Amino acid sequence: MIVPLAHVLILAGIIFALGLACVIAWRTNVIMMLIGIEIMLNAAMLVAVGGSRLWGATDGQVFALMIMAMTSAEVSLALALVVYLHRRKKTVNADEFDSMKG
Amino acid sequence: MSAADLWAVVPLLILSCGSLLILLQGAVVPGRYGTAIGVVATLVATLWACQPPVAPTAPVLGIATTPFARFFTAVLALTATAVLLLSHHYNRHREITGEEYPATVLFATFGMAIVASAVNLLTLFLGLEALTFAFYILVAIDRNRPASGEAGLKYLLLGAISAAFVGFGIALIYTGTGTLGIAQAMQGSLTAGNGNPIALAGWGFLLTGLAFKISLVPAHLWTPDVYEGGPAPVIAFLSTASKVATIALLLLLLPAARGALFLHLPLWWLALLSMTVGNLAALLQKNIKRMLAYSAIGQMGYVTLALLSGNGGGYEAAAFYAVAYTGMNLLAFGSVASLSRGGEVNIAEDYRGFGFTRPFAGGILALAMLALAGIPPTAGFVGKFLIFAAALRSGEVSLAIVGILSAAVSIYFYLQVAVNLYLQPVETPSDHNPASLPETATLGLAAVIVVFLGVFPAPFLDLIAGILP
Amino acid sequence: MPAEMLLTVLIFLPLAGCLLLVPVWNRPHLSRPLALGVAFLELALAGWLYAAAPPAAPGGTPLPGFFLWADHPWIGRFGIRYTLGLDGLSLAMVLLTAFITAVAMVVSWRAITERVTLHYFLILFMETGIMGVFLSLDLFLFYLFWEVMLIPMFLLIGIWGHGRRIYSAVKFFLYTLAGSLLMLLAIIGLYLIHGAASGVDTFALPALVHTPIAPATALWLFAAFLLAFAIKVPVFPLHTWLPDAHTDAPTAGSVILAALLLKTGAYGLIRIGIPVFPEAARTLTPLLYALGVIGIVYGSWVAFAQTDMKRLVAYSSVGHMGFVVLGIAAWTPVSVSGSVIQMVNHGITTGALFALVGILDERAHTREIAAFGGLWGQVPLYAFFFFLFSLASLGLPGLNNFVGEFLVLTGVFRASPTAACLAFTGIVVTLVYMLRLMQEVLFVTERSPMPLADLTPREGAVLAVLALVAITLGVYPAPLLDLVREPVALLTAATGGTP
Amino acid sequence: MEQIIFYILAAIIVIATLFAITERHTVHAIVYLVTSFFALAVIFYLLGAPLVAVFEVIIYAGAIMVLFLFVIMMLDLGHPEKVSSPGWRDWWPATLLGGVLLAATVLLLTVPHAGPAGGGAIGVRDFARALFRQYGIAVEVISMQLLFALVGALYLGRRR
Amino acid sequence: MRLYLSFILLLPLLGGIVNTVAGRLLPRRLAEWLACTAVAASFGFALAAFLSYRTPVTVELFRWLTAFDFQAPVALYYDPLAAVMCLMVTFVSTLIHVYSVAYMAEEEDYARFFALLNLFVFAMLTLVLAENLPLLYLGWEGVGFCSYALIGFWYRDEKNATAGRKAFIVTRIGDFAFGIAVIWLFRMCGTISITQINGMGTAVPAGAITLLGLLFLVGAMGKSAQVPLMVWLPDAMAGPTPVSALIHAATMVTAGVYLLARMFPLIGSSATALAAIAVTGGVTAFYAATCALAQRDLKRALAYSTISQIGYMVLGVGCGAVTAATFHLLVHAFFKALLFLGAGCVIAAMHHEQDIFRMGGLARRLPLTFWPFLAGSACLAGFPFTGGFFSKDSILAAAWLKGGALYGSLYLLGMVTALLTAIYTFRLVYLVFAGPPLTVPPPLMGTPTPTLPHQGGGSIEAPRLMEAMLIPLALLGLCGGVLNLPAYLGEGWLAGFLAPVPGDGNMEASSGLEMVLQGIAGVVALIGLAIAHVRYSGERRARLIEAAVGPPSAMVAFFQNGWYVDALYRFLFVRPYEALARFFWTRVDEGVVDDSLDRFAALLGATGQGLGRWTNGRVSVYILSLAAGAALLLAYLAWVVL
Repeated sequence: MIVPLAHVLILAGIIFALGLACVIAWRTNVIMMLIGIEIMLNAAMLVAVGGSRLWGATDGQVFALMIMAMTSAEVSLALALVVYLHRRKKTVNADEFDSMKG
Repeated sequence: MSAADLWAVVPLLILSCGSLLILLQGAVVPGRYGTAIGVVATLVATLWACQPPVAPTAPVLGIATTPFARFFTAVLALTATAVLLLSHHYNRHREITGEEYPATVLFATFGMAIVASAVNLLTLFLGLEALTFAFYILVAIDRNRPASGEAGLKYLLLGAISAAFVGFGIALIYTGTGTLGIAQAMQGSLTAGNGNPIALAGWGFLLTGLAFKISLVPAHLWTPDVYEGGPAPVIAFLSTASKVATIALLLLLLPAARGALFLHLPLWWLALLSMTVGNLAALLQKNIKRMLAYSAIGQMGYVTLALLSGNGGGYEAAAFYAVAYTGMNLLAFGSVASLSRGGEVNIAEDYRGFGFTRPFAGGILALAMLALAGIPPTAGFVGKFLIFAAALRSGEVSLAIVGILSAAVSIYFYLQVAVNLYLQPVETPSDHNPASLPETATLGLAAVIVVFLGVFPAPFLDLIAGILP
Repeated sequence: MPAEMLLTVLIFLPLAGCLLLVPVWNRPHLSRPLALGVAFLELALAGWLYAAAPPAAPGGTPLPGFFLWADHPWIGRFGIRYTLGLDGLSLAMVLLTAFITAVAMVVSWRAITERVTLHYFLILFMETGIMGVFLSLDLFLFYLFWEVMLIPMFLLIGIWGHGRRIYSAVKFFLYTLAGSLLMLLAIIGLYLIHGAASGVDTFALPALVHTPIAPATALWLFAAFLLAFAIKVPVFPLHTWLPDAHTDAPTAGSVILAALLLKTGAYGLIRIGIPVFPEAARTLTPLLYALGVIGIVYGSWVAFAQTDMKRLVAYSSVGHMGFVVLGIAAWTPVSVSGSVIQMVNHGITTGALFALVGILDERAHTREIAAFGGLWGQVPLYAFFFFLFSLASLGLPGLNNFVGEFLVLTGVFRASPTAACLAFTGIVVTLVYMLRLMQEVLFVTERSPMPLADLTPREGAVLAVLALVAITLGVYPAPLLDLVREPVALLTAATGGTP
Repeated sequence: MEQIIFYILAAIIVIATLFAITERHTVHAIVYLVTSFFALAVIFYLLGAPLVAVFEVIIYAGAIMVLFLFVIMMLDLGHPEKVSSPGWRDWWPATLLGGVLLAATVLLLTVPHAGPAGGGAIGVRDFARALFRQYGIAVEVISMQLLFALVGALYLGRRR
Repeated sequence: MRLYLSFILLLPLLGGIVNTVAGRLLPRRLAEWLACTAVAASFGFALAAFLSYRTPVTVELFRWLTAFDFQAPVALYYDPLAAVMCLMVTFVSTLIHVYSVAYMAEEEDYARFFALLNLFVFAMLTLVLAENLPLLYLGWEGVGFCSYALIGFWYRDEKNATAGRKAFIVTRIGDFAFGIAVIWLFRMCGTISITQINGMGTAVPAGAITLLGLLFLVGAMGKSAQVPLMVWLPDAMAGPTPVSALIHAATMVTAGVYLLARMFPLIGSSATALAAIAVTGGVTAFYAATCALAQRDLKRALAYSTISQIGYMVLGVGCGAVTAATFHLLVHAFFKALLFLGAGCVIAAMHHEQDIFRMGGLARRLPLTFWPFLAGSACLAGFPFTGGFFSKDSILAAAWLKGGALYGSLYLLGMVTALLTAIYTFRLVYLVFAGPPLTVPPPLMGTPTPTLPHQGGGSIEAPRLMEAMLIPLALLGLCGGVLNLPAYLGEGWLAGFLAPVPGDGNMEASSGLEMVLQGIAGVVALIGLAIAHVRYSGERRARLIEAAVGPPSAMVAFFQNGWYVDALYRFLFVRPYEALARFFWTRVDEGVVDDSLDRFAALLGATGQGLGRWTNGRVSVYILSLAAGAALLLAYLAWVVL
């Protein structure tokens, strides 16, 4: 290990927390929320790679790769949905989609 | 990869190939045979899963055809069949044509089957995300109702966040234990003495993500909106199969970590909050789909209670309840779909007199309500019985009492539906457009199953006891 | 047919009758007699069982005191069995059930004009549930039937009821179910404790009776059972569903509710509650006494203030069932016999009174006491029966209710003179409201605005049968007392009740 | 040497991400994010995962971020004044929750416990073998998922 | 004997049932004939049983209440006490049945009347013949019920129905005590057979006997209209006069005395209980006599007189003189039935006028009624050598013999009462029969009665059949003394016959003392007559009648209204009961018990809605909630690990 695993994990934790904060704070912009999610997923990838390195096993890297692939699928669909909804409501403010409640 | 391995993954192949086939035929003759192919594929997958494997199975490429996997594959595929049958007429009335719908349903089923068959966390994760992903599309698929898209967005946003949580959690567990194999990872993460803090943190994230999937409080808030917005057959699918798959996932993970004390309190609180909040919030709901959503939250609270009481037979109870719940919710949303064919009928008052003007669908809905309320002789009763028996056996007395009290409260809103169906004056004229044959057959069969499981649960219970790891 | 099949037939014959009704769903003129035929068949079967029952149960059987039983595995993994048993106590209740069901059907012959077949369907369905409760010896099975019988009653009240029928139906359902859910927990708890103690997982009542339970636990479990049963009986202060449900139910519903459903609670207490938890029951006996006495006095007192006849009769039920509770609480052979007799008698008398009020309601479309008067001159036959059953209700010796009440008081006095003396005031307060009802409805001047028709031959016949039963039970209750003698002796002896 | 690079990169990542999430201008945020991802890719490389590092650059920093940019342009969201950005009232719960989560996580992750000292780097060959031997189904699932991303996007994008 | 006893009971029962079920369909004559024959035949069997009586017998007919050791069969016990009661009841009943045929000649609902009358006889006989207490209770309640139904026979008038109701309720308050005594006895003795209980008098603790005696006393108070449960009897006069004669004078109201006599072997050993009984009797006798003095209604006056006379009987029991009490019971049955029937003749003749101040001069117009009535009055007043004289005197003698301050004062009270009795009896005779026929009707206070029926040539005559029934009663009343002549005049037959009744006080007074006591009593009666003569004859009578138009004086009103006890009870018990009933219903039952549920349900609903508001439609909140959950979860895990 180049650095103690804990440092890698702390870095991942910080990234994850930043991503989460982004998601929470940017309720007015779906795109920024998606970006926050991407940040969180990156943290997950970092952990997986760190683990892979720690144990000298490939599984973590495969996992990271799969997360990446999955994310790209998710993002494309999410953005399609954003476009689809924007067409209807002319907004990307997540909180404005509140026709259902209670 | 031997022939035997291939043989074992055939159900998965059928589902995925069926899905592709639908897409392909859609390109040639749009919107003709999608449902048919889907039904055939899911049925064949079910049947295939039912037959015993030719050879003792070893993990293949990240999955294993254990009895557990075959059982859940069969249940999930059969649910998909039912959903396809139920949605055929509904979709036609909603102009949800095209081959996307059946193909996505098959894809979701594929994901679920993967979850049930997974032997390592990566497959598990991907299967889970695949099925959730399919539901992003399915929930938003009704383009005539803005609510559908909105529900899709809400589901997607929270789903993606939960995916991040799950991913982060699994990664941590992996880092903590050094393996993605479920059994080893679970043993490494939870049972080793004071535990592995990294893996434990991973469990924290994982549990949050899973709480979203089976809508436990406080990650439940999407449920009512998505249930309200999504097309009824899709919600029938979402509320049953996706939950069953997630429960199957938990059943894969938790028993391997028997004796995990760290998760006890979190699960305890999740169960408590879900049971109370879900059932209370459903009390005065006017919209039947929202009511069912809150009810689902409550029901998942019971399942959590069962999972929590694994030592006392809770896993069996959870598995049984998952299946029973599938039957009941299929009945509920299936009849809602059938009743709202001519337009969304969601507000409770709209159901006035349906018990008489639409006797079949109304009766099915009433049966579903009774079953959900846990009134014998239905599967819901046996399920609740098993859960509470397990809870008491493992000493969760206070939670069991809270659960039973919240169940008592829940009866009110289930009953309210029956009240609207049968006790309120009939306002709508008799409908001479009875439920279609596929609907009738599906709902009838599901009703028979729900009652049968309530009266003769013994063989089924034996089966479940046999498949659990 | 093997003898044990008889019990299964007894339970499921009405259900089979339900299925028979389906083909004639839209033809009430066919479904009505068909349903009644099934009810009569059931009654005949019950009667035959009574006639064929040996004077004493065969000795050396696995179930002492029972002359018929059936036992099959059902859910093996949990030791749940399909166990039915018929002893004198069950038989008394079975006879009452079969009889009252037939009566309820006849009474509502013309009153129901809409969804006729459904009405009879539900009554038959309910009969299955009630029979099941009275015959089950496996607690799981018992609970199953216990809840099954709620749904038809809910629908009966809700569909054909009057006034705030939906409120009442929902209240009835929720109230009773809420109580029984806690009982479900207690049943499971009992099962687990028994399983842990003996290594045998079973819900069989005869086995569970001998479960050793820690006193504190037993108290909690018993409290849960008690709650469920007390709500059904009902015991003050858990009774408020009853006036609403009775008042708003259609005639057949009121009759069955009062005559049969209330009995299941008391039956459960006798069959399960006290035998399984004798110690806990002994601890709570003072409470039961108090509640029984309060039920008697308070129920009757409140009945006095009522303006709606059905409500009045409903509150009278609270009073009468107070005697049953008291008798069970004392748990002496005499008092328990008295309670059982009182259960049967209350079924007959209050059932008849509800039928009578229903008949009046059918004609005048009101049940306000103030709307009537001088019926004696107007509709003599009706008035006669009303008079007779009111007398029975107020406990006139020579009529049926007296027998049960007197035996209860005698038995209770042995165990607790204070409770018996306080309960004895019940005979005065009962008299007060019944006399008021009789006077305002039957006597004085005619107040009802519309001309009322006297009883039709059909109504007259069914009331005459009820009257005959009431008088017979009042004058010669010995057969009934003999019937319950052995089971009561066994039950009370098993728990060391004072002789 | 590697250690120092790691910490520098870590600092870059945190700062860039911080800028990204607080940036009012979405396009700028994407740019910050790309920076962050590049740094992350280097860390991946340092941690012995060159393939992941490469994909991070290609897929994440490349494809996905471009997709974002594309959509931002398409919906004409490149004007910060049009979209309201989070204020103090939005940030404090975010900070609070993120902080608590982070604190708890860090506490858990820094508890000393027995673990391997660290394995060696993994070659691409090992990686490929694991991918197709152990996780063959995963590849299938991902491929299906990508296909359905396409299907879904097409379906939603189709104009009536 | 079994046959006789069965038929004694069965015949009236059958008559009652037939008239109940089919009376309406039968021809009137047949129904009447049936009722009378049933009772007459019952009398025949009673006579036969009496003649063939040798020794007390118990006859068990069939099982009734049998639960474990609690055995209450339908069993009859025939002993001298039962024998004389049977004879008296059936005899008087027969006469009154026949009388009723005439009295109720215009009543349309004859079937109900005769059915109830027959049932009453059945119930009374059951009471008399019962071998065990529950069966006695059956008869006891049965007569109560029949009394209720017959008082309210003319149910269209609310007053009648209310009176019946009141009678039933008040007597049942007594039954309450009686019932407790029964079950208590069962607890202590393990049996409820009267003979067995009476046989084990010593086995029962003394304190319990006292309490039991008091309980039986309360039971008797209710049935026999003793203070303080006497309020129902005056109102019970609302019923048809034959009913008043039979039930509220001759038979039912004496059931309390009968009960005490029956249970005397048990309770006689408690001096406290006896004293309480004696005081109750003495006070009641005095109280009712004062009330009778002021009554204007003929039947009410007689009703108070009945209460007073039963007071004597109870006093007799309290003095341990069961024979004397029984003796007075029998004689009183005859003469009081006679007086009521006579009053019935008067009322019938006056076309249902009952106010004595609006009568007069009937001696000449109704001679056949007058003379038997006079005979009855003589008995009531205790004129020497009438039946009433001997019977009442034997009770007073018993009181005197008992001695002591308590019994001495009770003797004095009895004497005063005897004086009052003579006064009010002849007040009635003078006002009703003496003087000139009224010509100008004084308007009754408050109630306008425009015409008097017996004016304007209205016929004043009673049916012959009714008057015929008076004669045997008059003879029996006058000569009733021979049943139990005092020792100095010969052997007392009744005392001899009843001797087997165990526990009877066997205090034999010397002949001399007895003659003195009887002489005093005779003188007192004559003084009473003199006072009555002075006050109510000739000129004074006319003046009194004129004065009666105005409001009565406070004193008179006090007595007229029975010392306002009714009002007191209404204030103390009835009003609070009604008010509390409403309170319990609206405030407690609906207000607290039910409302708390509804409120709880509403609270749950509101909570649910509040929780529903959590789902406010905004994704941000959903995410926040999820993240908060995650933060909590992780914080918990961190806390656990550290």
